[in-house]
Amino acid sequence: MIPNPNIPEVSIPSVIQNIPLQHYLILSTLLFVIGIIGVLTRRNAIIIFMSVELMLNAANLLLIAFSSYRSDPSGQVFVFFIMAVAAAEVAVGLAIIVMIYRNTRNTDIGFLNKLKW
Amino acid sequence: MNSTVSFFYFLSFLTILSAVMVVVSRNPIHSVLYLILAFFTLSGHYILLNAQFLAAVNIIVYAGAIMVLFLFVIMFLNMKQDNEEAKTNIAKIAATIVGGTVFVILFGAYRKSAIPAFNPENFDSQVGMIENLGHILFREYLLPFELASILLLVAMVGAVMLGKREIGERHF
Amino acid sequence: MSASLLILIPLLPLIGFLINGIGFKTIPKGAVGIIGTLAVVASFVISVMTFNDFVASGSQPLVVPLFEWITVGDLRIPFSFQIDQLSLLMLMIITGVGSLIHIYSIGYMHHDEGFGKFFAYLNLFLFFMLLLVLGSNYVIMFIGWEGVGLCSYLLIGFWNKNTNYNNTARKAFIMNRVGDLGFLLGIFTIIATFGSVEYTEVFAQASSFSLEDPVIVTICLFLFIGAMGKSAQIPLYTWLPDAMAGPTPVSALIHAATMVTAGIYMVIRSNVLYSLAPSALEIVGIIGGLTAIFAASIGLLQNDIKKVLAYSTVSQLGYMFMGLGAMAYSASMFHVITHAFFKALLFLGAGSVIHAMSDEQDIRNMGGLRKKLPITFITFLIATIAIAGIPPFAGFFSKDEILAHVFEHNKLLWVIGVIGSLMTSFYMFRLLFLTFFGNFRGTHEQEHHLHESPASMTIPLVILAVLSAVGGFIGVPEALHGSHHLAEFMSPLYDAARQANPAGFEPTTLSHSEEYLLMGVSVAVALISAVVAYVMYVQKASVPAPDSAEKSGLQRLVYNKYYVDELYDNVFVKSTKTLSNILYSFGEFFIDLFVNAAVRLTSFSAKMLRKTQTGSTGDYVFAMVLGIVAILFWKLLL
Amino acid sequence: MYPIVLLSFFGIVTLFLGFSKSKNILLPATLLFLIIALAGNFLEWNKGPLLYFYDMLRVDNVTLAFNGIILLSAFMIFAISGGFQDNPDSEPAEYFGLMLFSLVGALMMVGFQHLIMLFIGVEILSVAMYVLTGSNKRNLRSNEAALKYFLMGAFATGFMLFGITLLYGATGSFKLEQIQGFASNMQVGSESYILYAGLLLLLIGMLFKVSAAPFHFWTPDVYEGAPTIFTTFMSTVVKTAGFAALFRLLSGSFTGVYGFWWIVIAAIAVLTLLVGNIGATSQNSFKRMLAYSGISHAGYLLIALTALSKPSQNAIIFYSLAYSLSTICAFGVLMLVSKEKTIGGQPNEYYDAFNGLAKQNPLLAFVLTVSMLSLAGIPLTAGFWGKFFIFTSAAERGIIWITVIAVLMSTVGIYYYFRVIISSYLKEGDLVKIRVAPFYKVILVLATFLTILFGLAPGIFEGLI
Repeated sequence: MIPNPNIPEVSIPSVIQNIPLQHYLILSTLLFVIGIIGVLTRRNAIIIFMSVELMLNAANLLLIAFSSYRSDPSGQVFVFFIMAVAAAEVAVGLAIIVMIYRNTRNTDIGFLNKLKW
Repeated sequence: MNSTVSFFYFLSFLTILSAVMVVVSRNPIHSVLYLILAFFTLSGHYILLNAQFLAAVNIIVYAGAIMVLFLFVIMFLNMKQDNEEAKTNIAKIAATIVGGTVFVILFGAYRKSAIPAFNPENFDSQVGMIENLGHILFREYLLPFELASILLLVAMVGAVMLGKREIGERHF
Repeated sequence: MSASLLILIPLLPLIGFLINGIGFKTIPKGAVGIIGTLAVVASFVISVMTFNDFVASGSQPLVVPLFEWITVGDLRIPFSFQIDQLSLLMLMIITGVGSLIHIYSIGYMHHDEGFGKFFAYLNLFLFFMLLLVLGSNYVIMFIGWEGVGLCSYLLIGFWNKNTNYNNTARKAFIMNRVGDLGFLLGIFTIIATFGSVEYTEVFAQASSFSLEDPVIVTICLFLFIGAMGKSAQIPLYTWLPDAMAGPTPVSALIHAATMVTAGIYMVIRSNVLYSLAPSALEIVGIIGGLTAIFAASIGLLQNDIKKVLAYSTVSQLGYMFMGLGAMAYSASMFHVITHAFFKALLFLGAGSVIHAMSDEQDIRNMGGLRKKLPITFITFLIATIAIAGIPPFAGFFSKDEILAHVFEHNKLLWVIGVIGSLMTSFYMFRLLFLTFFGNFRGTHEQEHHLHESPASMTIPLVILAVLSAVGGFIGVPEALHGSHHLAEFMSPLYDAARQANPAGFEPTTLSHSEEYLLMGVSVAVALISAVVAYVMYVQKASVPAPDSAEKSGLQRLVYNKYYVDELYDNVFVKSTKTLSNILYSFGEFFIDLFVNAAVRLTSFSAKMLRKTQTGSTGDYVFAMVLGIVAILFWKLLL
Repeated sequence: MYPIVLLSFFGIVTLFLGFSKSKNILLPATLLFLIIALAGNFLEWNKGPLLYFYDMLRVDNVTLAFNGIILLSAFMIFAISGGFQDNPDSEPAEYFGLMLFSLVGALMMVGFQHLIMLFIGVEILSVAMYVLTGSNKRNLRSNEAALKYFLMGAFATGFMLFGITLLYGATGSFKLEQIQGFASNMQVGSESYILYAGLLLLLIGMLFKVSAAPFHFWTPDVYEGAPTIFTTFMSTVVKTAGFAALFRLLSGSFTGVYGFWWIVIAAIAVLTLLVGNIGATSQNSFKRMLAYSGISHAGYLLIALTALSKPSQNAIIFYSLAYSLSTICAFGVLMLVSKEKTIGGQPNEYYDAFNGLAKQNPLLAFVLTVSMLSLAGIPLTAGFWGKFFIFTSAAERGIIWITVIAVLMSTVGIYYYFRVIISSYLKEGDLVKIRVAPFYKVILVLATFLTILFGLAPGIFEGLI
């Protein structure tokens, strides 16, 4: 870490001082679980996919929280990569959904059960 | 209670609320909009945590690019809320219970272990700044950074290959 | 004794297999037979040379390392051969009897279109069998073990490309896999306990274990499960009678003389372990005894000439295990040797009969063959006397030695053994009389076709007959003022075991007069049975009822004769018959139940499992999350 | 290190080659690329453990051995693809490019020292596989498989990521070495349950990728729906990479908490064995059976992970190699045979497609037989030694009970593996002589030869690793 003389030393953010890390853990776990519930309850492939995005963001939030509390930048760099990965997944995922829509006029996963047993 | 703390709770509440709305909205477009709202609140959290760069990237990449892609596809496919056949209520309740169990278990695990607190002695408030991240990203993380470009290339090739219209295929 | 010479013993059959296997379409028939046979005879010659060298150089066991084979962590498995008394004896049996059976097959299989393939398989079988007995560790033994199993199925199915094959093969497969499972688990327990699979190292370490150590008992029981599968003991025996579907030389070589004795070989090879686990030996003895009497009683009623011999083999194997149970390792080995002679002879004789009868196997349709097939008859007679245990033929000495040891060990088992011996004598003489005495009962065409087999088939018969007659003299008991060459020769094998469990190796406490008595009893029951069989099947010329006729037909036939007959019939014949029938159906029923239950259970759970694969992503995800919840709950909260 | 760089570059070159008019150049070019990558891989042989880019990547002989298996499998699969010449709808340049890129991901998973490398590697591999699964665009089954794979894969990624996050939270690092340091220094009574939760979630994500039960549900459907050539790729390359990653993760970071996780892996291994073997018995489609067989082999490999004893490493390497060779043979023959007769426009992938194979195509029948024997674990094939080493590793840890179950299940395995042998040798069928391209034949024979060679002399690698 290279200290930058131009920027005045910012004091420790008040969130970090006042909110225990535990709260971030709970918040992001809640987000994660909401994502899981979304995947389990919805049948529209796009909504399911958005729920997965929620799960990824839960991880992002927690990573940044950990990173800030520990003042270790590697967690934030990891988030950067997660965003890249999410972008890639979204591109491919939506392409698959579009492809299926072309063939079946539907994005409901309930109709996709030709392959079974 | 100081203002940042109450702001934290407000943001958290908003985050959870919009996340729940993403899952329960009948209309996919509403879902997308709630998700965008969730991303904005998350960016708020990032700013509170002094991760300004990621807060900006989150808005630009997630809310700006990824969600627009979602929105685009949804409108493209002309999805309406009645397109989806609802799952039975039992399935929904079961899913919620199972999800809740996951939360309870994880919560129990957190309770059992010591959470590392911040260390005021050697706290560095600059970690989330762009210079700092840039230095790390292009030094220690150079290899994964370069290889992430392979990932994006794969996604690009794949998306084009799957998404492009074949001769004789209808547009939509 | 050079390593290069030693390696030739298994290598020659392998070369024979490769030549015949690759070129069986192009090589002329004559050459195929010569190549196949020559490979085995040459390896027999080398075995004899090795044997002589071994004796000349002071009978020191030695391990001939060939190459470093595998290293897994701390476990080192070299590819090496072990030459000692046991492996040499097995070598002699396998290559010796193997050679004779190859020669026989030239004549027997002459008209078969799969002649080349047949010889290739036989050679491959011998290769694996030699590997099994030569290897110096359990892993090589296991390779041979599985290899002979594979060849056995190839040869059982040699003529059966039809529907029946599936069921037979499935049964045989499951039984042998259960056995192999036991063997494999035994090997892994050995690895876990001793960190080695080399015989020398394992046995050296085992000596330091105390008597009845649970680990050793476990290993012994696991290994015995393997032996049960391969040597057809209760409850894994039913595959052997089914295996008779293969060509007769195969039955003689694999299912009588060599492969099925692999289980006995393994137990003798592991004698140190077994001596340390008397309770495991007790189980071995009991299973052996039960199998002996059980199979013998089933043999009483069979009408297929090969089926009789098959059940007889199962029963004789039971005797061997009974002997092992009494720690009479040498006596069991002795029986392995003599049994190899006379049972191979019986099968080959049966083959000769079948050959002459144009593939007829039902003894009800034979009779009076002794005039048409004099050589076959005489040799078959010798073999029958030998198996019945009538002195001075080979079977008497070996069986009697086993029974003497069993008597000392457990009187009840001895009684079972004697009853089994009574039955053995009866069904063998019944077989002999029904086949070779009385009038011919087959079709006219068959009668016209009757002929003695060619020289290539009769010469092996004669050689085996001589061996069956005099083979017993390698182990004349002291009571008969002979010297037990075999026991002396094998004695060094048990040095380690003797140290570990001295009580088991104490010299016999039986007085000579007691021994005479025991011998007298077994000879007497054998003779009585022979006479009874003679009365029934020669004097009265009764023939077992055809399958279709009701049993009362026979009864009526008997009723018209003497009153004594009726009594005899009621008391002995009918009761044994009922017993035999019950045992047969009961035993087979349970075995089938076991096999079928296993199959049913699998297919039932497969059906259930199929239902979980609903094809719906939602269900899959839900199941996944349930799994995750279960794991997290188990490991994080519990 | 070299193959990662080379393959990234070659992948781009391959995409550009797609612009050329002549599609014939693609196959030889990619095969050449793979040979160069293989050669580059073994340049670093015995150079000792090398760490690259601030400890991102570790190159030692274990890495190189796994890389070798992956590249060799890829070479064989590329070769039997025949350059996708027979399908006019195909886009060979894209397929080859994606496969080359996915190999980069696989190699990252093999050599990672930092969780970001694992994560990116898994994603490259998975994203490429999602696309290739759906590459048969107008086929509904292919579409369905792609969507199933994608949705469930993304879901599993979520768990994996959350696991990584918790691990980071507990230990403060993504580096294997530092996680190891933290995990081995935990005091009894004050263990970090956050670390445990993270470990479990990360394991769940990885176990999904190697199709261990109860995360296997996607496998049969996806394997069946995907074009066979990509199924082959998934069941060899992806599985090998997945196990290499799991092995590196567990042996590199979590030996200190072995007591915590071994029973989880053991339970999953048993469940996987049961599901894979029993599920395979009720299948009528050979391809779907191979999918279940893939699940069951994951179960065997998990046993080696459960033990994580000295021989485990070699056992996993040997088993992966044996399994890959046999699987390639099996799918290779399936591709040839299934084309002969179609059912409603679909290739016939049922068992009865093999009826009477031996009569006109003795070579194919032989190749198929050897591969089935090897998968079933019959001695004198490579598969037997793979199983033997794995069981040995469990025995050295003193875990015998799991071996009992595994050996029992391998008995069940014989039933379904032998079904196709019986079909091809004993059943009557009117299969004509199948024309096989010479190169195709060479690959099949080579794989068969190696299977037998390793079966006869499994010690051939001894001392290498």
